[in-house]
Amino acid sequence: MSDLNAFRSQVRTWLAGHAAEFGVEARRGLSEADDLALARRWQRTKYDAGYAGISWPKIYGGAGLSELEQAIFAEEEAKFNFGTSYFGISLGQPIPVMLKYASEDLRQRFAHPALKGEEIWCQLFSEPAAGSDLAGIRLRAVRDGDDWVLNGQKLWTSWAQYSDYGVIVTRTDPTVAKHKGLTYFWLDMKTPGITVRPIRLANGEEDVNEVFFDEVRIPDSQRLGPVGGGFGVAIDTLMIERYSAADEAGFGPALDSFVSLAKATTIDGKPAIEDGRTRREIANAFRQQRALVAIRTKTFMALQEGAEPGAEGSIHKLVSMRLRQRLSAAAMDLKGAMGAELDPHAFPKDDWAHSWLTVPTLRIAGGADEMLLNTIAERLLGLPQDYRPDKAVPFDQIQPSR
Amino acid sequence: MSDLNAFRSQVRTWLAGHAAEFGVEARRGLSEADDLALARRWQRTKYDAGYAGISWPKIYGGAGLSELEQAIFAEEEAKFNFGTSYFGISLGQPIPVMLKYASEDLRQRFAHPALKGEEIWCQLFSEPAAGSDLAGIRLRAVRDGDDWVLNGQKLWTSWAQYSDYGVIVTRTDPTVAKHKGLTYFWLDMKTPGITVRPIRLANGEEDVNEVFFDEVRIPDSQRLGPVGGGFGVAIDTLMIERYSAADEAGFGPALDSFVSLAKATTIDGKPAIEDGRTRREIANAFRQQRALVAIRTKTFMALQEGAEPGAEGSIHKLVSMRLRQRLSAAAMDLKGAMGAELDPHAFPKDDWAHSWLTVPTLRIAGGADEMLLNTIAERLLGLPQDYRPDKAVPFDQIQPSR
Amino acid sequence: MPYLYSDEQNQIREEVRRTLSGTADPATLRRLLETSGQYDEGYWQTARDMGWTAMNVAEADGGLGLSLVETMIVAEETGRVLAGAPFLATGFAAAHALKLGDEPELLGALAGGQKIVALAFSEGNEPLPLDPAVTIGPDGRVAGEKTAVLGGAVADMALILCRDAGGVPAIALIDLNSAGVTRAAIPSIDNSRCLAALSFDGATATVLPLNDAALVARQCLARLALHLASEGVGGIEACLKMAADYANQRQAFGQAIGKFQAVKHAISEIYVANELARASVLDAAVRLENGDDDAEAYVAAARLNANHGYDYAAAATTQVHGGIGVTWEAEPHLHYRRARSLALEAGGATYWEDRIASYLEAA
Amino acid sequence: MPYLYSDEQNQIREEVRRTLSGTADPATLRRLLETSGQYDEGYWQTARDMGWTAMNVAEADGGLGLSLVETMIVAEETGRVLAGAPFLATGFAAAHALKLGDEPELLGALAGGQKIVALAFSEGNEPLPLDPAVTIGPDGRVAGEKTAVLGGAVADMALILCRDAGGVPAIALIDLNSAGVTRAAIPSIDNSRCLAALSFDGATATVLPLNDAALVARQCLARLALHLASEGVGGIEACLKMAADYANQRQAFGQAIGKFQAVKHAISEIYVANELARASVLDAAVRLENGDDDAEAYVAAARLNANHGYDYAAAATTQVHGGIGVTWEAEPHLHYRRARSLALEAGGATYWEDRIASYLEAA
Repeated sequence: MSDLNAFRSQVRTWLAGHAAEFGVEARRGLSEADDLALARRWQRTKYDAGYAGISWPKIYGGAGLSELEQAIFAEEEAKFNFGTSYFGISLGQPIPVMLKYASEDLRQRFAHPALKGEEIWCQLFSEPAAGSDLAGIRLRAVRDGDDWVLNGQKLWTSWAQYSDYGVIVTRTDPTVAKHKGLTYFWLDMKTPGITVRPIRLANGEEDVNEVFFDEVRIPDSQRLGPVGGGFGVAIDTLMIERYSAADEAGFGPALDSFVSLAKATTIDGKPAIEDGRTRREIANAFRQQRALVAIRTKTFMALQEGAEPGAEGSIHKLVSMRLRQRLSAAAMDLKGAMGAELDPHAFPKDDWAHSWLTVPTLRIAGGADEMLLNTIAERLLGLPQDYRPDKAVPFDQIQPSR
Repeated sequence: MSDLNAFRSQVRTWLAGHAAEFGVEARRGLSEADDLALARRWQRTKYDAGYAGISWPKIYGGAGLSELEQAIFAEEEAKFNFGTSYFGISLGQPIPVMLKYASEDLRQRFAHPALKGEEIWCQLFSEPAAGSDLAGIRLRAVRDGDDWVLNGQKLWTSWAQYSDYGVIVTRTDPTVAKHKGLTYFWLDMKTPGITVRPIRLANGEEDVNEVFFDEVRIPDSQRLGPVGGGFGVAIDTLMIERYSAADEAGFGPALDSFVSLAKATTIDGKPAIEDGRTRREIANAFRQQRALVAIRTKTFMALQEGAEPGAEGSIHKLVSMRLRQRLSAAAMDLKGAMGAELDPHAFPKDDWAHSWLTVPTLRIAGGADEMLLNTIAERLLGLPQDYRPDKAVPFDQIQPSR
Repeated sequence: MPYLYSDEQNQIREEVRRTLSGTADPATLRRLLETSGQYDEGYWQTARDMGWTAMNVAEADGGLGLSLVETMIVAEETGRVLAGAPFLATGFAAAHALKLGDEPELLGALAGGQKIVALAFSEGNEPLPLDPAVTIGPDGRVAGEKTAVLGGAVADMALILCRDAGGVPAIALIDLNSAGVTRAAIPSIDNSRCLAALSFDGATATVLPLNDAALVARQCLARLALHLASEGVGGIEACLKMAADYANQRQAFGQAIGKFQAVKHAISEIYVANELARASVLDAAVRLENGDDDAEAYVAAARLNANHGYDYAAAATTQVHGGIGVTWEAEPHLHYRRARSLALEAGGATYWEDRIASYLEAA
Repeated sequence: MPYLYSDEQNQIREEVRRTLSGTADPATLRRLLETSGQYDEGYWQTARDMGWTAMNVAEADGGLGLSLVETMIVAEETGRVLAGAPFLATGFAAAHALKLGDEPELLGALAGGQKIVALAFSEGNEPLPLDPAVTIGPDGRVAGEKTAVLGGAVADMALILCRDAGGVPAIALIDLNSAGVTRAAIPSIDNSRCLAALSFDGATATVLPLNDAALVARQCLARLALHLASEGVGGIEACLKMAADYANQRQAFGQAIGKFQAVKHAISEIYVANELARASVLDAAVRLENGDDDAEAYVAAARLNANHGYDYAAAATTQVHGGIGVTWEAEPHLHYRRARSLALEAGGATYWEDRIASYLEAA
């Protein structure tokens, strides 16, 4: 533990030294293009210092340390609100999958530029009719000699508008059961026939996209895994559950900030912090957030002893996001009529209204609450799967969404 | 409306005049046998005064008035906590079904004694493997000449231990789909082969029973509705949704009593009524209870104009019972360590701990919360029924509960 | 006063709904969200043309003299379509003070839709400050600041809750376009509500001749709350329909998602919330119309039921819609924003909870 | 101090669980519910024989000198099987004051299981009255009443939080079988908890020589709360298993009821509650063991997590079981009763919420 503590304090010092140049204050008010440029420089700075791929092998540009050092770095880094989100998917799923399924040449070719922030990768999975239901995707890939020709549409593709490359699941055989007719590829996002159209989200941001495929031709050499084996590779991609940097406030404002607000406001002329309703709100947040931290500490220690991550991520997401929604609304209530104010330049981590506005997206993206509860029931508690009438039916005989 | 107001005030006066003899104070501490005897005298007193079957036709001992007068009487009567529960099922479902399906002779024979409280009827529907799923019942009735022979078991039969007669749903054909092989009868509870065994409930009371049928022989003349038509008669029985006496506190203690408690106790040395948590609890109860009363008022007016009762009963049960559970627990919290005290002679309507202990039964009996939500979704909102794999399958091919 | 709508009232609802269906639409609101201080002019022109501004003003004062029930029908329908302006609500609340304060001319102009009047009551986070920081001198000069005034970015006039030279609360009427008034639109989660900060620095206002200005302010706030609650009921009902339709149509794992109990029950809960809120609002309107002493507690119940119900309905509808539900182009976020905005506009939950608790405490 | 159990700790758990599986059972608890003031003598004999009473008492004082973590393991296992006596909890809390108050003999008797000691702190609905109504004179005579003392119907001795002649809080040790003490068992939702009202009328007690009796009382209460929270975690886990088993086995509408999302998700929520409560209790135990200044706030979090989780788990398990769940012979009501009783025994929710709020307020 003491080595890790030393690592943490070394990281903290290093990060603090770069906060002015790359941190939250440097980012405030920037256009997204400028913010991305700053983020790329930050990523490069980390790469040069050996902090970009802490748990990656050295030959791919990493530092060859464990997931624990990686997690410590991420936790400390999160405190400064650096611009890291653009690279989260890229380095989180596509590149690790390439490192597992692609040739050594390709690994060398792609790992370094991605780590440096020079190249960004996206993950082309969800579609309009297949969100929670990944095996329901329709985008067709048809074999033509040594190539495959792709037609169809992807949806919710994070950062596709900035991506140089992507990994994709396609349907290559619609006559077999839905899970069996899928095949997985990587591709250059500049391949002719690909059109990316950003989607504006409810909070006004545009971090996800629609991606249209019109006669997009890619060679079979870009296939990852066997023909018809795409669902397995896709699940493999999603299961790259590293011990990710978690935040007990669900990346919303910290509880301290709620307490400060409660001290600064009144209810019926008396300090709000003395009102039982406020006190219950604070206690509810504290008890749950501290429990999440304790679960994290426990997991962290288990990882040190070689255990695999379990359901902690699902619990964390479920509890922290609900709590963030509730606490954000309560903070808005405390501010009274001014609670509705929405400063366009604030970040969700600093601002209750932004936090409240963004949280519904987070209760859906990356596993909706309902899916998380299903996963807990089925994987951990041995409860049966819901009825799934389309499971054994050939895909082309399934009734589409109207 | 003014006629109804006059009726209400007349009823109130009459009830108040009998409260000392039959009301809550007269009942306190009585054994169940003595309480039943007192309740029978009270039922007879109402019969003699024309208040026992207010909305029933005069020839069956009723007063020939409308459901509205009936409802007003029930609302006023509920305030005194008279012993009426023994007759609730008897007069609520079996006798009305007899009045609809039986011969005129039988109607005359049974209506008066039931109204007078001399004879009690039960409703033999649920079984161990068929609670929410009424069509899943197994109790067999096999034709033998002019008779039917019944074998099997019923469960959750309210007041069977005091019942003289009952109505019953049986399975007469297990080779057809579950809804289609049922037949409905009435029977004398003293018929040989019937054994009644009271079930103790979690709150210590014994108002429901197991009823065992061992070669119980009844004539075909006691059949109500066609052979194989039992499900329809059963649904008819359950749909006799009269405008029943509702209580916004879910027949738990009134909100006033919570307010009094909050005035009499402290939180951290200050009056609990001044604590925001208590104030929120009170406001949440008030807003929901007053809304339930407003819904009732609206329904009442609609009934006066000839409308049929709708989903109000489901909403009322769902909301009032949840609220009763929550408010009862909150009241126990207010009392601190003494909140766990359970006076064996108190009634749920007067006592928070009793109320809290009894409410889980009420969130299951007569339609569990989950079933109520399903009903609302399917009947009112046009949402599809859950998957029911056994719907079209012959009953004898359905996998039983393990 | 009946709890069932009369044929005439049902006709009014039909007419309002028909009119609005051609006027207010989500695209307009989406556009309004982009900048602060703007409202849906088309909708507002319609509201004036149709006489909705005049409904609850007495005929003698230039209005239509309809009851609160009709007014709430209009409020509900405007809430259902997320109409992009809050001036019916503020005008309805202000009319009460203008009537009692003997301002027939402005009352007539308000009824006729020529003037928009806002309530400048709240300070900091207190919706009804007991001891207002904004002052009015013997010369009618006002000094101080009111924040987050609903409709304040656009209104012509405002009623200011202030403290007079004797330290007594007063309600003063001010022309917001007069000298010494500065207003700054506040960017908010629902910009169509036209929130603004109002600064008074030597501007001149007229104190309304009221016996008990604090009481009248409280009554105005209750009327504002009731109107907003009614808008909320319309919003809940819109969410209910949207969620049920989507759950019937959207397929996942080979069946309509409405077959999954998590989805199905969430929608049933919206229904329950809607029934509670709807009945509660009507109940409060009837009691307020009757002049019942305890009407404020019932307004509080209505407001809390509407706010809880709408906050829940908007969030649940979003969740039922999945990814689509959190896009800018979809409707759920419009309700999510409006629900929260309504809940903050006339005093937060604690204020109204305290109204109920104090009422029962004293009973 | 690690957050993972050592092999030794896991062995202790296995042993405790094995021992209890032959000792405590629901039938015994059901019998105990019938009358007030009785406890499970078989279980209590086992607890003494196994040395559970001695675990957290120092070796020098006649105990085993194990850490809080081992003590909490035993607490959890006793909670899991609904053991019918609360004396491990009260003894664990009392030991703290006896140690500081220099009562080695009684501490040894407590560790050896010869004496049962209760905490007589609460008055009315205040778990830790700042200004106790029970008084102790210079002659050691106690006067006044303590209600709802956990284990008080059976305990040999009690620690009384009282006010001395100078008006200063004191903790006094009293023999409950001595003259001038009257005790009345209180019928309760879980009679095995042996609640009693204690009246003192001239009984003689010994004031413990403590620097700050109020602080020590507060620490004792925190230890009681932690023990009860740990019992609660065991209860939640028992509910989780029971609900999942039943949902897998019970069929309705042609399939296991666990396939219906309403049932399935309710059970997943029990799992989540269990994980939160379990981690929270361990966290608090580690901090208390470390002697952290802020440990009380974490005990508060643990207690609230355990109470919320157990109240929820017991109610949800009942609901999953349907009709069977509300019968006397089924287990859910035993948990439903125990959960609520635990939640009331060492101060209600508001007391512990205030501990957290005050801690953060001052931070």
